[in-house]
Amino acid sequence: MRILYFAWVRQKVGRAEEEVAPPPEVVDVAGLVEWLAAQSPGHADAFANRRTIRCAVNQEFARPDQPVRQGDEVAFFPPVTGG
Amino acid sequence: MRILYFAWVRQKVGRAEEEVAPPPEVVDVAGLVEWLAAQSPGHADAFANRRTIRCAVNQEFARPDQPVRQGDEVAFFPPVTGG
Amino acid sequence: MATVRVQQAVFDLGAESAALAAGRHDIGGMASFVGLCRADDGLAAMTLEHYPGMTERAIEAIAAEAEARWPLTGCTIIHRVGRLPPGEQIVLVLTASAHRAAALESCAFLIDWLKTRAPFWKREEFADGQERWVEAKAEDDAAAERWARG
Amino acid sequence: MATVRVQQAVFDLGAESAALAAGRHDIGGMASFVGLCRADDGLAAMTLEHYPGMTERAIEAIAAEAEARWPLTGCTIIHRVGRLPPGEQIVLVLTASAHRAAALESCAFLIDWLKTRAPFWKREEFADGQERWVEAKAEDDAAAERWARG
Repeated sequence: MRILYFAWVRQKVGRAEEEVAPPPEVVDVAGLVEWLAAQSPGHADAFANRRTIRCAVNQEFARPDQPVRQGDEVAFFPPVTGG
Repeated sequence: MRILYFAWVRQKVGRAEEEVAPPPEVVDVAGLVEWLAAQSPGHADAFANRRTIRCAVNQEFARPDQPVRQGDEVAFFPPVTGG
Repeated sequence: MATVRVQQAVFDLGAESAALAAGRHDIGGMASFVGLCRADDGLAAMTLEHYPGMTERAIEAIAAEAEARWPLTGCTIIHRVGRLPPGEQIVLVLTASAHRAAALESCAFLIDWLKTRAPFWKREEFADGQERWVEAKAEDDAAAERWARG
Repeated sequence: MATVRVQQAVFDLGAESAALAAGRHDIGGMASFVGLCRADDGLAAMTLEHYPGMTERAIEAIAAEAEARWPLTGCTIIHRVGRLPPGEQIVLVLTASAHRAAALESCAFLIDWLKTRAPFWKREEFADGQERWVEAKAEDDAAAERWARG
């Protein structure tokens, strides 16, 4: 599973992307966040306030209950501020 | 008093402008319209339907009860269609 | 203070926009509207007549109203007159503000008010030689009316 | 079908507008919005980060929604990325339609939705060396929300 980070989420995690292989019990975005947050202090910091993080699965905005599976591209980022 | 005509009002009257000297009892736009309508068949035709004519006195939109006096510039035209 | 021009010549949206923004760092958004001549029903050309003198005054009054309602950093209004074939530009409204809502709303306001308060008249010529004066539209009055206050 | 571009290079409002109108005689109005970088509070520059791939898809989806809601003859959306000093253009939204209301409303809709649905993030650099990520604004959510249906 390919994970992408943007803006301050990227800065806190300390990388722009990583390949991960979460255990089988990680089935949705919420579970993936729990698992990622335990990977390093940087990850923990990035995901400290879940409500300020947005997610996209395969380049579509996703909610916490969106399923994730092997091969997905999952991105985490702050609320968008373009325009 | 200088009278200007625009668009189909100009075409019906048959001229773009004229100098007129209405009698003293012409004191407002409504009175001026009555007096002008009697000046020629073209004037009568132009002013046949009073509701489709708009007026400006000294380059400001004016209602029928707006006073007019010697030296004024008074224009008659259809509802505007610019933009 | 708005820039107002009534002219036969074509205008250049890019140049007018650049002029309004030149040297400024306080503009967050610029909105524009360009009205064009459509080739509906075999239209061959449109001729725009206006009331020289009053036209400029009326447009300046409309622009002053927009500047009173929204915090604009600039405003340009150009209206063409004369004979215009289909595809030609007719009118430009350009507004700039620190905030996008002010730029967008004032631009919509200006074109709605221009349509009902500036002394221009359009005559249409058709391919078959017919001519007719465009009649004012109730929908334009309604569009202008929605900006009424109180 | 909308034209969507995400690029570092500056864009040319006049050229984009001319391209959208070229050879057409069915456009009655074109509306544009250009967002610019303001020099508020000692801002030295803004850097725009985005999500390549998703950005284009998201903007195309937003443009498709506008084309479903309004009868547009054309639509161009260009969003810049990278480092932009004050005064620089950030985003262009350009819409064309037979009727002015469709052009104006869809233009406002597109910029409101872009602000809340396209994956861009702004980082601000200040003259004193401080940096900060711009926070999403509740007023932008409210502006986008007013276009919700039903």
